[in-house]
Amino acid sequence: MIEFKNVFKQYSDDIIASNDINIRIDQGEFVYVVGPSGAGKSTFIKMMYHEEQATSGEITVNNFQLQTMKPKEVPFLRRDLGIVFQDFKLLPRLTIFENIAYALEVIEKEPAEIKERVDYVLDLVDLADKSDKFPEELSGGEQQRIAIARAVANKPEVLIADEPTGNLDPETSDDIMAILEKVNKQGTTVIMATHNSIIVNKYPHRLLAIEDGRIARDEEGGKYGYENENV
Amino acid sequence: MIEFKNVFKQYSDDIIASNDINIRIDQGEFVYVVGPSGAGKSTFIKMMYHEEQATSGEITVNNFQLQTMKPKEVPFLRRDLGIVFQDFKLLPRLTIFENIAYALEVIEKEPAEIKERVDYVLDLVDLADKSDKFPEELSGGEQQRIAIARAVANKPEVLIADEPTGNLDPETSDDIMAILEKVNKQGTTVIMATHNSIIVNKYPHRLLAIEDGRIARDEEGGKYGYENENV
Amino acid sequence: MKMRTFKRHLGESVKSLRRNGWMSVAAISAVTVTLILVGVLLSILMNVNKLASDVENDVQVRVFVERKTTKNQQDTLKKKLESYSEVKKVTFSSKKEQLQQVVGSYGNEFKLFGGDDNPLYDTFDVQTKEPKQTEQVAKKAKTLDYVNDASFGGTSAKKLFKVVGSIQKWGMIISALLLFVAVFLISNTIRITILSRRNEIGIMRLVGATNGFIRWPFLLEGAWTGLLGAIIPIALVDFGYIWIYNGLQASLASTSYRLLTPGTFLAEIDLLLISIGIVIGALGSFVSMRRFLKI
Amino acid sequence: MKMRTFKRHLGESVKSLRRNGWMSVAAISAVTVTLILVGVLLSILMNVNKLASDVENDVQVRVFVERKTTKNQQDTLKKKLESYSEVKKVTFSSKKEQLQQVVGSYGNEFKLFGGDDNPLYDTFDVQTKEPKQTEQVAKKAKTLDYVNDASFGGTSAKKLFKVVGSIQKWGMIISALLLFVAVFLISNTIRITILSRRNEIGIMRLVGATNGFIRWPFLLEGAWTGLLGAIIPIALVDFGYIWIYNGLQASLASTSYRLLTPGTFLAEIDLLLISIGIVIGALGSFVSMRRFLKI
Ligand SMILES: Nc1ncnc2c1ncn2[C@@H]1O[C@H](COP(=O)(O)OP(=O)(O)OP(=O)(O)O)[C@@H](O)[C@H]1O
Ligand SMILES: Nc1ncnc2c1ncn2[C@@H]1O[C@H](COP(=O)(O)OP(=O)(O)OP(=O)(O)O)[C@@H](O)[C@H]1O
Ligand SMILES: [Mg+2]
Ligand SMILES: [Mg+2]
Repeated sequence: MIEFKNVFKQYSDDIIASNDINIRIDQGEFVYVVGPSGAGKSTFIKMMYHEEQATSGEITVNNFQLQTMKPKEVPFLRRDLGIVFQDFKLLPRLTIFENIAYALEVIEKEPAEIKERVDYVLDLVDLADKSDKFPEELSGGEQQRIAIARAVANKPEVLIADEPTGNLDPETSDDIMAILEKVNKQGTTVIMATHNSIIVNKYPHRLLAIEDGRIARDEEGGKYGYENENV
Repeated sequence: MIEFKNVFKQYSDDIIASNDINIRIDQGEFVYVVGPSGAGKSTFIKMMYHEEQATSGEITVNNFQLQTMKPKEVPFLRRDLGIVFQDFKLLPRLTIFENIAYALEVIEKEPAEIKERVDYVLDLVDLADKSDKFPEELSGGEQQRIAIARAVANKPEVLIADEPTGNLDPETSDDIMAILEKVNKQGTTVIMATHNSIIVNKYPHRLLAIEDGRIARDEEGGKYGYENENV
Repeated sequence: MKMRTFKRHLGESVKSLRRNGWMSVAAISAVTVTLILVGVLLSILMNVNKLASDVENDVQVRVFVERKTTKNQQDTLKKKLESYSEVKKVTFSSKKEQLQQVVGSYGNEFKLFGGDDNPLYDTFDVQTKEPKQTEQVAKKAKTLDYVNDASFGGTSAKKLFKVVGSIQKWGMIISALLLFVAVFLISNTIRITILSRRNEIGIMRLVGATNGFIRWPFLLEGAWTGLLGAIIPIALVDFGYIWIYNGLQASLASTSYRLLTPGTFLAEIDLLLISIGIVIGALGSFVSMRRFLKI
Repeated sequence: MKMRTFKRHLGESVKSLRRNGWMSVAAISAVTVTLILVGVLLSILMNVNKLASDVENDVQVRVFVERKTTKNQQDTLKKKLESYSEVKKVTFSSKKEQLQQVVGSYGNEFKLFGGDDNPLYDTFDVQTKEPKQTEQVAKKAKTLDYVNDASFGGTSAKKLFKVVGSIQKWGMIISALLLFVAVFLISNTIRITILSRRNEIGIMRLVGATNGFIRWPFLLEGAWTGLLGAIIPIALVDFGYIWIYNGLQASLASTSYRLLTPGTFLAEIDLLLISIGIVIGALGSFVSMRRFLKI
């Protein structure tokens, strides 16, 4: 369960990236976050995993009170989350296999189990043959799929994906959506920021539209668009 | 004028990213490059500005013979090109203004002219208010628009854009397309790798489809898709 | 920490050291060069120190024996001198021998005074256990029977003590400076390599790694860097020192001066170099990372 | 290069130095610590060298004058000695004075030989311009009229020359090692900072910058790093040296030993430190960048 109460986020003097956000996302939901470039989608998402901290307001993620949690607890918050970063954030000096394994090593899984799981998710995103490559040897879309594979590897309670199909062709995007929906059916909450109107309209789910830091729309099965005006 | 003759590109042992590419793009054309993830679009594009070198074959860009050119000439090849990189490649320690100015400083423009030009392109991508920020303080889509602004800043003869709308909402993508088409009308060749089927179908131009390193389609005003099978 | 996790960290540190390529090479060679300097200078300083105290040990008490003393009485005096707890060695030197020395320094005319005309005294040269005890022993010797006088070098010995003292003091200061510099430069190099990897550390935190989990491989990598950086300095100092030691042994044989014997001395230096390398390498990593592990 | 472009590079280098924050601080402090070590040790080494040659200069020729020489003849002899090109200074020392010394070293009984019984000779102590010329001057002096004998310290002087020579040789070796270490460590530090920015350099190349255009700001930034890193060492060595110099002057006044005078000596050291900083900083950047400017 994720809950935002009166959340504000101000970056510097003038930039208010989150403006009084009140939202509740229950376990098992699938939520799109849409909105124009620079509206505050990534900020909204980053606050969930404590990369950015709210200037004021209360955020609850699973059982963590983000405003009052100790720095030491942060890693444990993140272990229950699977995150696809907008800029991928793969470790440049680890191979693809090792990058995904890393997310499992931090929770001290056994090597055999790690190997099995990594192979499984690599297969899922259809990149098993790249497991020994380094990130810079992959195409943009391949890197993005690795980021997705890493995020689902530890079977997170919540999957947070920031623009996970930005570098993927429509067909591959459909494959990724199939993975996300399957994960969601198994009980994982999925939160996905996206600009992909085709996807949003083809796979309808709850839709949050953010504009100028505000929640402009919150609609179950809403079509792509914001301020009630579809594109 | 850009010409590829029997171009092959092999990365390692097994990965053939360009497989016998023969293509000619005349000055002033607008060309989409589409294809599934990992098909070899970026590789095709990277060879044009000599970031990657062909394993065999001949590449001509403007008046440069890329296979025989001296390392010293490479900067001069690139000065006639404006490039939007798939991963943006902004300089992290320069402000937005300085990032764009850099591309003009290398050709020793005068400071006053640089200022004017940078302000103009920042206005074009609607980010004039971010000029003093550093790249990491921008949203993904904002960074992408800065990368586009930098590419058009020096009025290049050829504009090469690798997935320039991947992080942009449909409306902003339309704005960017307007810029590219305007630049194209002024005589600049535009080569744009993209997964955005809406854009491709809405603004029809010559379309190259790459699959498994081969040119699978080359069609004037073709619809998005590859292997003759539309999505 | 589970044994498995520690093994993982160890493997990770080796991997990272290899994959960082030139960065690792640069860090290791910085450690190497720093430790070579430390090794060479410390070897020299400690030997200068040793030689200085050898010089000091040359200072002795000269006891002038009354002219009309019999052989027996001389023996008694010698025993008496040897009985002092501060005394290490007593050597007899006849007035005849001494005349030779005077002749050497002041001209042949002194040869006239050979035989019974010799104006000099037989002496006992008394070596003390500690150089500084000479004054005290000389005072005691003066009061003994059969003793005409006893000298211990007086002001010139005191001056020597001062010079040796200040050489040793400066040696300590330089050694301390040197160790500080080594510690600083090694940890600073490690700091720079870690600064250049702050993005990586940020990503590790974002995918749920605890500070300890992130820190261990870096710490071990720092230790490896230090360990690898210490190998050449140790080899160089060991072989170089033994070579020089053997080379100088012949020319020092005739004197009372000796370099520090390689055995224990080199063991100490080696231990010092390797510990600076490993400890500062690891600690440097640890400290440098704190900044990036705040939240 | 246009003046405008150079100004741009200069501005860019300052900006980059500031924006690199901790990395710049780390690089500058590495230069600082290295140069402090160089400054302190070189000051000490050069003074040890100076003191060693002062000691050497104490070696002189002692010319023993025949007993029955008149005052006039002595003057003639003195003039003759002074006429040698190798000779710097000739000092007369009467046999009376010398007896005092003998009495000091070998016991009171020598007092018996006061007055006409004095077995010693009047001497001229001849200082040569170069210590090593003593042997040669002594040989020439032996052949002169009114001269009974001439000595120059013989084997002990030769031993001294050897010791001083080896102190100076080792001083040179250590200084060279030190300079090598400084050059290596500074350029290595710069190399690491540049390695950590290879991505940036890659981007610059991709947007059409020539190698020269990329290189200049880095080169200037390296020079700034060196310059800033040299400030504290220079201040420290200057003030520290003057302080120690003044402190030791009193106790050295009574001897013939002098430390190097601060004026020119410090100017030289300062120049050395600042040039190492700037030149190696700039050159280190230049060389380290070559790798990234290949294609
Ligand atoms: N530096 C490299 N070393 C090895 N293989 C590489 C390298 N760069 C790309 N490849 C491989 O070459 C193939 C083509 O990559 P390319 O980046 O050209 O694809 P793309 O069409 O741009 O894909 P995307 O749409 O995902 O960006 C991929 O299989 C990729 O893994
Ligand atoms: N670290 C930062 N410092 C200052 N301003 C920031 C920072 N990060 C984001 N911003 C600003 O906050 C606003 C919201 O940014 P955010 O990244 O949340 O947008 P977004 O909705 O994810 O956009 P996009 O679709 O382009 O990724 C933007 O105006 C951006 O410039
Ligand atoms: Mg975003
Ligand atoms: Mg690509």
